[in-house]
Amino acid sequence: MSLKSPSVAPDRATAPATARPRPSLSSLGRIPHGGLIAVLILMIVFTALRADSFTTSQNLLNILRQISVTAVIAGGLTLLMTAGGMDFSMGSNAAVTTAVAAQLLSHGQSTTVTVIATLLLATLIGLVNGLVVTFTRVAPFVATLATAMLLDGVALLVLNGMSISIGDRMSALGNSKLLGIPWLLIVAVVVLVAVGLAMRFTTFGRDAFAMGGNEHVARLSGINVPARKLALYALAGGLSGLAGLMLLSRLGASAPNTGGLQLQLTAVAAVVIGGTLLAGGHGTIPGTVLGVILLGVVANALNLLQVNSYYQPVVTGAVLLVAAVVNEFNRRSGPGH
Amino acid sequence: MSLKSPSVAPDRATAPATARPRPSLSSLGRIPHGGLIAVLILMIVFTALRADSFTTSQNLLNILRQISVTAVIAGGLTLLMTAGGMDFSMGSNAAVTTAVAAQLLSHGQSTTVTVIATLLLATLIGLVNGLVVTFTRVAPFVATLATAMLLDGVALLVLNGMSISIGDRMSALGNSKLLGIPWLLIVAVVVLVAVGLAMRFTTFGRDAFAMGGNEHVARLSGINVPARKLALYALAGGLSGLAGLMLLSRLGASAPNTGGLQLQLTAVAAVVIGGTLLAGGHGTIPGTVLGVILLGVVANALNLLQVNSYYQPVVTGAVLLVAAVVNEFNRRSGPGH
Amino acid sequence: MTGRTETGTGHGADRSAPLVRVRGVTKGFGGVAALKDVDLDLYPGEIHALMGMNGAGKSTLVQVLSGVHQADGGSIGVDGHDRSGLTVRKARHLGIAFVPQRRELVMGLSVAENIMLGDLPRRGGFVSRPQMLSRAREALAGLGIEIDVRRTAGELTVAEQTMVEVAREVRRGGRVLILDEPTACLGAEAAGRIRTLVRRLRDEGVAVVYISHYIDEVLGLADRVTVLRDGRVVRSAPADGFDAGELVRAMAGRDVVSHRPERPAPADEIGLAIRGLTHGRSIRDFTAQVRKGEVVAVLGPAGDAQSYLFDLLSGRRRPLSGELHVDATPVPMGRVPASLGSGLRCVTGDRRALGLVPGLSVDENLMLADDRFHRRRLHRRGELARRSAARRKDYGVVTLGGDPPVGSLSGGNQQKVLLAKWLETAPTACFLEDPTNGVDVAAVADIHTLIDALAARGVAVLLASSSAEEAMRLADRILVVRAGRTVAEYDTTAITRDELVATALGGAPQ
Amino acid sequence: ADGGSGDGATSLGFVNGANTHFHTCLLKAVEQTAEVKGAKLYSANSKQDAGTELSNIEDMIARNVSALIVQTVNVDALEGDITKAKNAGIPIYLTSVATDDLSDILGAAVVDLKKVGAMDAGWIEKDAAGKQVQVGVVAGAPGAASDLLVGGFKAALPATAKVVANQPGMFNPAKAQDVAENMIQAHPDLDYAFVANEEMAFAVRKAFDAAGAEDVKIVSVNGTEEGIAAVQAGTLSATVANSAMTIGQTAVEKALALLADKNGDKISNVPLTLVTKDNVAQAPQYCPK
Ligand SMILES: Nc1ncnc2c1ncn2[C@@H]1O[C@H](COP(=O)(O)OP(=O)(O)OP(=O)(O)O)[C@@H](O)[C@H]1O
Ligand SMILES: Nc1ncnc2c1ncn2[C@@H]1O[C@H](COP(=O)(O)OP(=O)(O)OP(=O)(O)O)[C@@H](O)[C@H]1O
Ligand SMILES: [Mg+2]
Ligand SMILES: [Mg+2]
Repeated sequence: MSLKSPSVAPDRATAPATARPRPSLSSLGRIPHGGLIAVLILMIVFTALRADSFTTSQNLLNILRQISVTAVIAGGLTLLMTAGGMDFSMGSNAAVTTAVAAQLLSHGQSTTVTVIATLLLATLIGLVNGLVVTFTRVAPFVATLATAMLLDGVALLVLNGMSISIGDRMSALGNSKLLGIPWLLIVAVVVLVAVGLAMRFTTFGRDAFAMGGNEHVARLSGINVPARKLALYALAGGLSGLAGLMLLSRLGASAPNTGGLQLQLTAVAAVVIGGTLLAGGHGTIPGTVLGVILLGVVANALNLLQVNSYYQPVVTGAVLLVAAVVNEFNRRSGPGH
Repeated sequence: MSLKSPSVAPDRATAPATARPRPSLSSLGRIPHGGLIAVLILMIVFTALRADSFTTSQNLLNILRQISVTAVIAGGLTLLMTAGGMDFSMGSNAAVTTAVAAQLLSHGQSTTVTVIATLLLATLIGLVNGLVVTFTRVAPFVATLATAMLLDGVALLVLNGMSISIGDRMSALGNSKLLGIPWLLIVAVVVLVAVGLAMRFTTFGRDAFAMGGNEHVARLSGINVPARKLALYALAGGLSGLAGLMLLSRLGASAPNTGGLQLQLTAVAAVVIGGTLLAGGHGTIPGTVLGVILLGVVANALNLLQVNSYYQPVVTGAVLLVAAVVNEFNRRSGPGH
Repeated sequence: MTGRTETGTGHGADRSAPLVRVRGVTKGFGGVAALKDVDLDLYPGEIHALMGMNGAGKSTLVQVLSGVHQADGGSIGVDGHDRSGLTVRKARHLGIAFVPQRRELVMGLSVAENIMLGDLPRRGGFVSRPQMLSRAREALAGLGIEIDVRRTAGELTVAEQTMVEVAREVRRGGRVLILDEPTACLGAEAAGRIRTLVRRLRDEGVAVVYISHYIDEVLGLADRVTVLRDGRVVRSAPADGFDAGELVRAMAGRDVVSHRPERPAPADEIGLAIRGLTHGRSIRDFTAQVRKGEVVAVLGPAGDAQSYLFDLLSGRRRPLSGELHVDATPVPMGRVPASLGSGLRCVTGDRRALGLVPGLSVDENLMLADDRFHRRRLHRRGELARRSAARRKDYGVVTLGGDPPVGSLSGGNQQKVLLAKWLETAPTACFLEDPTNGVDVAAVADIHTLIDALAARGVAVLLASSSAEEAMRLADRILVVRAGRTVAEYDTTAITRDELVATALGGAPQ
Repeated sequence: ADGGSGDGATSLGFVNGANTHFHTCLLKAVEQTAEVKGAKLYSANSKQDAGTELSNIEDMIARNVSALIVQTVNVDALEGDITKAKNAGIPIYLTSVATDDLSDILGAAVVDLKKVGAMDAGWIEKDAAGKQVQVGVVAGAPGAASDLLVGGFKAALPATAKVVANQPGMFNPAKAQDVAENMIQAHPDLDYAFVANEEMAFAVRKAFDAAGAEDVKIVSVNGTEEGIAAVQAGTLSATVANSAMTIGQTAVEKALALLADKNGDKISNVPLTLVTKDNVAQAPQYCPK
């Protein structure tokens, strides 16, 4: 419980916020993620007033396209963390995928083959994480931190330290639109909606909550916990792969240090800001989406507002902190929806 | 009058987190961290056979000097994580310290003033983390991830993006020795021993275990949990500052991106490999020390063995993974629970 | 025992000055009230029992008294000073000690450290381990408990944990001692010791708040009884003003009768057979055969063999040796799926750790197992609520508000959810551990009826208990275990409760 | 693609690659020159992340600047950038590197990294004067920049000079210092060391001195004030000055010129100077005040 916010009455494990009345902001309290939404709206209004280019549909589409890669990873991570797992290697997995895909394409493989092959590879990598976590008792964070390093190296090896361009292969995915909506965004939305629905409306999703909430009970209730874990880690891997391909299609090339830890940390930040507990048992896709959007908007706003590049991390950090605090002040963790 | 029967506490079986079986008084005879030690010895033997320069006392001292900065941060983190806390901003805090110290020194402040001022600053930063974590319900990981970003920016601002040299001020600490032992190493050892003793033998330390194990109980037991948390985060901050000064004294200059996330992740990796639980309630300094040494030896070995730079992260990650797995198996095969 | 006569001493205390004075306290959770305008006076040298049905608000009230929760309205006075908005630490400084309903120990630390936590003995800034151990031993010895203080708290059985917690609070002393269902999961001897201790403290002038569901225990122990119903005080009077019947009526608002009904004679074929079950010191060569429609109770002192049956039968843990047959087909042991697949349903006595997912809603917990057995792919709230409604009703699950997280339910209601979760999954055979742990009188009766019905449906029921009544009330046959071995077997018709207690448990009731 | 800012003045978007000393000076130079030239400047920083770089460029396009100046985090990450800029009809000017196909870009202020490495190698050749010597390399982070630099260096070394160690310093002084300590340990009789930038070079110097290898001669790259001072003081033996200031100025001036007249020549090579004790005076200014 220490990784969650400490609750005043732990015997009511999932009702921490109910333990102390919070008169201030109680109006927001009813709305889930009220705090996050408030901060987000503030950010948007402020930026819109200062930089007119912000509200142009072009810019808004940019923001959405820019966050879609993170969104896909964050989506998978939300489900995994809700089930009490953790994959710190998703960014690096994505990096490996970009590298391998770039190599395959530049060696004249067809896009279809490449996509299928790399997605399989990424899923396999996720599965390996799953095997380690499930069949040894190594803490997920530890295991995947190690695999993250390992995969970063693998990506370098695959690229042999060079950058590999794929010309305009896959650029359809990366740059063109459907009915004015970027393909990348469509993919991200599909993934998030799918994961969101799965978490809310399928037994698979509910099993994740049960496992994250109390793994013993899950097992005793007839849930095949090991199988579920493997599936979840494999899924996380697969989504990392997808994110990798999206990244590649955007950049048109794979270079060392693409994706990797940077991407991972952004995704993790988005997920936890969105209210998913590191300790498992609670998580929501809407929260994650808000987290991802917030980060995207901040980054964009900082550019449009011409904030000195040294101040940018300062502001980003500050906004994250404020968002987290405001959010906690009126969080009502229900039975995980 | 009814007589009721108890149920087997799941902690005796395989409950997660605090209930995870751990080397303790109940499992004497078995070497704690056996797996870690085994891997470490293997690494050492292997390297010694392949690179004769490895075993020279000079090289061993190098390794120890190189790890001492990480060691100080890892030491503070071990105590904090044992108490159920987390500070992901220690590396960035160190970066800020190096930057500020470099500025002060280059603006002709005396070393004494600089050291005191920066240590106070670092402690203050830690304290702020503590305040956020204690008085809002933001999860420590989230809060300190945000402050980490923030501080990285602050470091850039302080340096104004340039690297600032301090000539040979402080180089006594950074490069000279006492009876053949580098000062940096001495500082690190003192810190680790102090923290280790505190954790084992002082109320402060035992209270940390209690808070990490079950914060509610700690509170019920009349432990002043908020005060303790503030103290722990402040301490973590202070030690980050110390680490920062050590880093500065070694480099003789502060450049952008010194310390920061890289340093943080290395420290975290060392701590968790050493068997400290992210969930709190368990942690040992010996474990952390082993973790730090393992990472140091691997890095050194990779250089001496002239490993291709692309393979270096692969090897590091693999070694970490193996160490973690072997360590858990060794624990598992322990007698009883 | 002679609880009645002892109650006299309580009245020796000065009636004019209550130590703690609670006035018009209200407490709500998410808008719904758990306590409504509650008054309470605690006098030094008095044992004040709180009684009420599950969810009546007992725990909430004492949690407010001990600063775990802050009241929404009303006042709390301690020796005349207003202390509204107590925090845990303030309460402790005022000498209010609290043993919660839920076990609260640092599972990773040693028993000694748990007992001494908050004031570890120091010498020269360092914790003095010898002193810590000796003082902890004293504290336990004071209650006549033998537990190695160097053991890790996590290794203890729930009973042992309770004793440790009581010892901890007693050692810390204080003028008010609050015990929330301390005997709910204790064996006869342990429970007896607790009561003796409580009397001693009372006689030393401590004000004791004692929560329990056991009528006879309360009547035998308390000087004053306050009855809560739906968060209101319905009656508060000296204990001698009550008799069992009234007390039950006050709590339930109706009469509760629970007598052993006529069940159809058990069928001949064996529903559940256990042979030569052995696991370390815990349980040795245990053998039992339960016919379909038969209820067999395994009765033993707290923490004896019967407490290990759940882990072994559910497949959580592989026994060193022994075999299990359900409906005449052998079941591989040490594998949960195998155990479930055989149609055996094991209901733990440790609902918090092994029974429920606190974060999930009541309905989801109710249907958790069933939906998995039926391989349901989809999860719809409305439809789930419809399916679980019947179970809520049959098992009398009371919640504040629609479908809250099960973790927010009162102890007894959680227990009902747990039973409903398992008993409604069409079992061939059932293993029940402590089915009425922490459940109120009315619910106990209901649950007993449900178990009768279960047997009547032709299910083989194995019951692990250390409650002689429960065994006598439910079982056809009773196996008595001791030190991991089966020492006797009785036919319920062939023995009286007192004989059973005398021969089996040694520890005579009060 | 003109008149981004309302007053019709030319507006430039500068996307910087990171926050190192070099990048900071580059930014300053670009800002100052833009001011002198009366062009409105928007700047952003990609923090060494290709994805961020692309986002930054999109943001600049959204702002409809007259031209983009890009200090890329990575040569081939440019692929996407250029496509984007092209589709938006916004000309893009590159610093430090150039693409093979010049048709899509407005122009580039190029630093020939191979040549930079080669110049350092040349100095070693001259200094070693035919003796058999051992050379250690502390490279940057794996990637094009470091590889070109080190590649050029190795290629130009004489047969008598043998590269006995080549390890990555990750452009991070702390890491470089560790690497150097270990390197001198494994190769006590090292004669020369090539370090991929001066920040690392100072750290390497410290490591060598601490190991009593004061006589190992270090050659490096940049020509920062500190670097030149170090050459003068002899702690560094030689460094190749590729002035960030010059790059920045060239970039802005050329970009504006090319906007005015598309068929000026696109590539301008940034002058490189090998700075040694003898010619510190000729060292160009590295960073604007
Ligand atoms: N008397 C006791 N007091 C406390 N704990 C006990 C006692 N008896 C058994 N246990 C616990 O029950 C478990 C059973 O012991 P043992 O390890 O021999 O079974 P096991 O078959 O090895 O378990 P597993 O199958 O999980 O490895 C142990 O974890 C031990 O901690
Ligand atoms: N933290 C909480 N959040 C939501 N509801 C709560 C919380 N704590 C208690 N409740 C509700 O308040 C009511 C009173 O609970 P309480 O635990 O006081 O009952 P109780 O008298 O102790 O019952 P039992 O005898 O079963 O322990 C119950 O309906 C319970 O569901
Ligand atoms: Mg075992
Ligand atoms: Mg209760």
